[in-house]
Amino acid sequence: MSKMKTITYREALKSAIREALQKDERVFLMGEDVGHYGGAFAVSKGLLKEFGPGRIMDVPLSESGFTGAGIGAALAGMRPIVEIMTVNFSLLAMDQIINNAATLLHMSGGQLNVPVVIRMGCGIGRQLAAQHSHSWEPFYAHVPGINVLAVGTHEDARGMLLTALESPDPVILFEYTSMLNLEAEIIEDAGAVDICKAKVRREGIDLSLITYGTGVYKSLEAAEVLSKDGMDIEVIDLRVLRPLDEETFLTSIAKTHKALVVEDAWKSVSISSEISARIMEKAFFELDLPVERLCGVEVPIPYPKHLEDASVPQVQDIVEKVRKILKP
Amino acid sequence: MNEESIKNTIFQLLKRIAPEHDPSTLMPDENIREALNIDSFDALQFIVAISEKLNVDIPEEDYGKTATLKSLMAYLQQKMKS
Amino acid sequence: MISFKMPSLGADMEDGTLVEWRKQPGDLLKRGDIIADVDTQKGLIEIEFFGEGILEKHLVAEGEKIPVGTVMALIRGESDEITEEIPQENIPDQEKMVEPAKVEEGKIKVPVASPQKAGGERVRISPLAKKIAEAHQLDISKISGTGPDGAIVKADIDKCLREGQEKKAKAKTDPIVTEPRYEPESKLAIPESEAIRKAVAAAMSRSNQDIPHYYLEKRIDFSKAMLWLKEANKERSVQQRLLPVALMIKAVAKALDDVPDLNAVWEDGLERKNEINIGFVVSLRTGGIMLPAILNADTLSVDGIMERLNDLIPRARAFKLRSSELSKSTFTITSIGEGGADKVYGVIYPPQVGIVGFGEIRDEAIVAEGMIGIKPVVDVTLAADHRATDGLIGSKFLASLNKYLQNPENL
Amino acid sequence: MKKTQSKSKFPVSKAEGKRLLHQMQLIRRFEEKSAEVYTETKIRGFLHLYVGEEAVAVGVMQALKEEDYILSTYREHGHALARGMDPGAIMAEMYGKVEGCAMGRGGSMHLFDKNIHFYGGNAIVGGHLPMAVGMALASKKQGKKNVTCCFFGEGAAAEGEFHESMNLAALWDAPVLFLCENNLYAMGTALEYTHSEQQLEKKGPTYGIETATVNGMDLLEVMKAAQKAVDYIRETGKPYFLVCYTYRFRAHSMFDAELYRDKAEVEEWKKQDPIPQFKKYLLKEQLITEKEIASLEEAVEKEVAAAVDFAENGTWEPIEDLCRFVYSENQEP
Repeated sequence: MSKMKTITYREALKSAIREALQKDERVFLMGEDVGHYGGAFAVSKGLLKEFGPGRIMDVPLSESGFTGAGIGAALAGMRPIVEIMTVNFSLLAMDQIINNAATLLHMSGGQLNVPVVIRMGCGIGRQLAAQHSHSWEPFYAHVPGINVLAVGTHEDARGMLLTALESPDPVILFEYTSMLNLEAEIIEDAGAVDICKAKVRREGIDLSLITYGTGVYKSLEAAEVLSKDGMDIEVIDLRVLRPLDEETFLTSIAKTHKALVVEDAWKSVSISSEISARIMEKAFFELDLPVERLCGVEVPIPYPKHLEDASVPQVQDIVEKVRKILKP
Repeated sequence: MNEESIKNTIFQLLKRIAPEHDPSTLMPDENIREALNIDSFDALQFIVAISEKLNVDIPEEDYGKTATLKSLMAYLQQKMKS
Repeated sequence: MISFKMPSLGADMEDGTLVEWRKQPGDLLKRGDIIADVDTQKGLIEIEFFGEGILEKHLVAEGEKIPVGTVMALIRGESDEITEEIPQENIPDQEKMVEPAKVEEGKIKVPVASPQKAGGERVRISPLAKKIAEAHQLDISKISGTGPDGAIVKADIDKCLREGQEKKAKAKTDPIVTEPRYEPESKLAIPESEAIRKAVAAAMSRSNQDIPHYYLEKRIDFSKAMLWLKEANKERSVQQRLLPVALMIKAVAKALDDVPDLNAVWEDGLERKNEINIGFVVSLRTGGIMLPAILNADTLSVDGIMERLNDLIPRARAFKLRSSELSKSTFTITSIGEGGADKVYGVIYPPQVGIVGFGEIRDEAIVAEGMIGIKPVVDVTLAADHRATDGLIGSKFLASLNKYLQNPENL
Repeated sequence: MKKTQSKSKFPVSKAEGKRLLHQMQLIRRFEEKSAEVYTETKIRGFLHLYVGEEAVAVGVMQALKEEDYILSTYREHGHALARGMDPGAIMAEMYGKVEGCAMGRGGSMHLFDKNIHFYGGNAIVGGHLPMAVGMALASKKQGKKNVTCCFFGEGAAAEGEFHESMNLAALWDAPVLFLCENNLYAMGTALEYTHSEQQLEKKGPTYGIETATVNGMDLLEVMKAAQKAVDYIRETGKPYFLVCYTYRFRAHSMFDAELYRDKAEVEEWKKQDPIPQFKKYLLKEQLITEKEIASLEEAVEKEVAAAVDFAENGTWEPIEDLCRFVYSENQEP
């Protein structure tokens, strides 16, 4: 077995960026405050000094402008990593991502591919109130032509970016700011990971807990609690929200016959809606209970801690929900 | 992995093979295959599942050590330590 | 025009109920397409089509129960002209065609009794539970549910099946005599295990009545075979390890190649078969047996046979066999396995002409080369149809089988 | 910026004169033919015609080199033809046939040809400006000397992306030619209703960008101004903003009753039609004869007819291929 090391999520992200910059001259990082400030969340701290302003580019507050510039640079042979400080501001760049990055290959009849990687800090849990607590994974996962990844583990924080940069097509990485200081063990020589399959993070036979992003560690923790009660929960980290890997969760449901989907995003028209629909379409006769969901409460995320916590599924909520499903 | 979780794993796997029996009623020295009415094909499937789940290699000559719950537990614990 | 008939999937199948047409008039049919789902005593079976053509017309409505051989549909082959004529062959007079339109929608696809409680309210049941109930032909209106709002879930079905089996175990003195008479009206309420029990009973009774069996027995030294298996399994990962039965099947297949009169069927005369397809008795946890075939077993390696077993046995137990896998065997093996009887005298599965039984492999004192030693042995019995062969042929077969089991490395 | 004084003696050889006239005439006739077949329902969707603005496309292209990048708007047939895209491939694209320059996937608004560095055909007003800056930025990072020329209308100058792009290009010294075709109407709304400052050229200097205006109805003027702009960019590596005053003679798109402008206004502008103007110039300078003009026009007719034939004989992509080009098929980036 390989040697393990303890690393924070932030360090994992940073070492991936550094490795990418070292490996390929075409790669550069552009984003608000990525250089002199060291990254809004200190992910790129020190990289300006190491790689210089040509490769660590501070940009003005013009999300559409610099995201479009990243797309243009990718068209012209570079491998830009565009950092949009938080997913909330990506709304200002949606025209570029959806009308340009996602469509050019198709509109040009296959002539123009756009190998751009767009990283977005996202997630809830730091009392940032309604405008800074969005979960836009479902928005982007709706759009054909882009690849949407949810970085739910340290392993993926270390590895997804490297594979994303190999993709000929646009990739959006959702990184979770609430996990930045979280420590976990990964193998010492961890590196690139696949970006097309979901992963079974914990095997079990009683229920399939399907989730992504911040839901992964929460669900694993809940599964541990539940195992003490004799409930054997399988936890699936979707990882890739588009194109969705159905096979992994359908296989799991064929085994457990029960599913709970957990996510922070608002419930209506969400990733869980999609998962639920696919299960209905493709595994209906494997179901022994209706598919259940635990999602964000449909309210702009409030500022006070207790209300914020109540807005999205917590470990205890997952535990209780599973108990209710399995031992009514 | 502690004793309790090994036991849980064994029970889960037995339940998959013989869903109509409750493996937790097994006596420690009872012959598992006889008690749960497991034929040689299912017995092999059980060994395959155990070795995959716990990541231990169970050579054929050790099959005898897997006959009862007690001997199987002892065997697996010793295997996993080494 | 090809007349597509209700196929016979075994000597014990007399009729079947068409549950669902999977192909509609105008559909192009290719070899291997599933044309219909038919409910039989053995449960729901997918009926394959083996030719090519275009489905012209359905002649049987969903929900109808028809005898084997009834023309179910007309299929236009490539050379056929379009025609409206219906061939009259094989259409039983008393079974007048029912126009599909007369069958109420809704009911067509549900082979179990109408899932309504007495008050007319719909039975709440999970899709999975419903699927299992259908496979076991359970009447779900009689099952009480423990799921949300009283819905029936898998656990309830499992419990029902378990209780059905226990009841059977208690009543087990002479299964064939004590079985209740087969009544079509109540058929749908019979659990799968009982339906299979009945099917087995019918086939075995017929066998006993029609086939004059003769029996031969030989004790075979299994030490070389066991030694070979032990060595072979050392090199194999746990997923690829071999069971003795794989070796037995291979040896039987080769012996049948030497003695082809036993690889045959008796239908007003002996008809040798060109393929050696070994039917293998799989006993079900819920009672009863299934007989999936290992096709062309003589051409497979021992590993290949083990691979087929690993595929077939779980599917047989889950009732997920295809009709061709159930109907193609040309000879049968039954193996009692560990902890069982010393000898097993089989009953021939008609129209086959032989069955070989392997008892438990056990250590016995035997004389070899003038010395008494303890060795693993297995008692092998052959039951054969005396109309088809005589004892001499049977003896040749056992001798040949012994020869192969003494040289396992050549199998 | 001062408007250029009277007509210059820009040196145009006989051959060059014919080539330029041919290009403008081809655009004119191609667009008219497109309108015709549109009414026969051969072309569907939006169809925005360039009639009247030919001098801008043809004039600017003369200053660009093969390695330069071009991004355009949804009114881009003229740019594509002037850049040398095959008329048959453009017509086939509008027919939706596989032989089209984007396999028929784009249609009139999305002409693409990577081989001649023609990057669309972009139909979100202002959306391609940031991309143009990014492409220029890439050239700079790669040490290339090419220019990225980005065509857009005056409507785009009201978009935030225009301002973001001007700022970024100036900030990064990106070699972009911002080429504004000011035809006075953003669809059907006149400049005076959409811009607080209608002299768009005033917007360049606030970003520190070198800026000029030119009479877009005069081919030679446009050529001169464009050459100056491109020379500046190649020399300094910095962006340049060129505003061409021009006018479209036909409706915004096919389904447009033109309620927003007087017929008289259109007639007035037609007096400045760049094609007759240029013909007159060539004749006056004895660079061409009437007979040569007639045979040139005949050649253009044949070319346009051939383009239609090519499109008519094109093939439809099979429906099974519907989901192609959503993700790259060749996984080599």
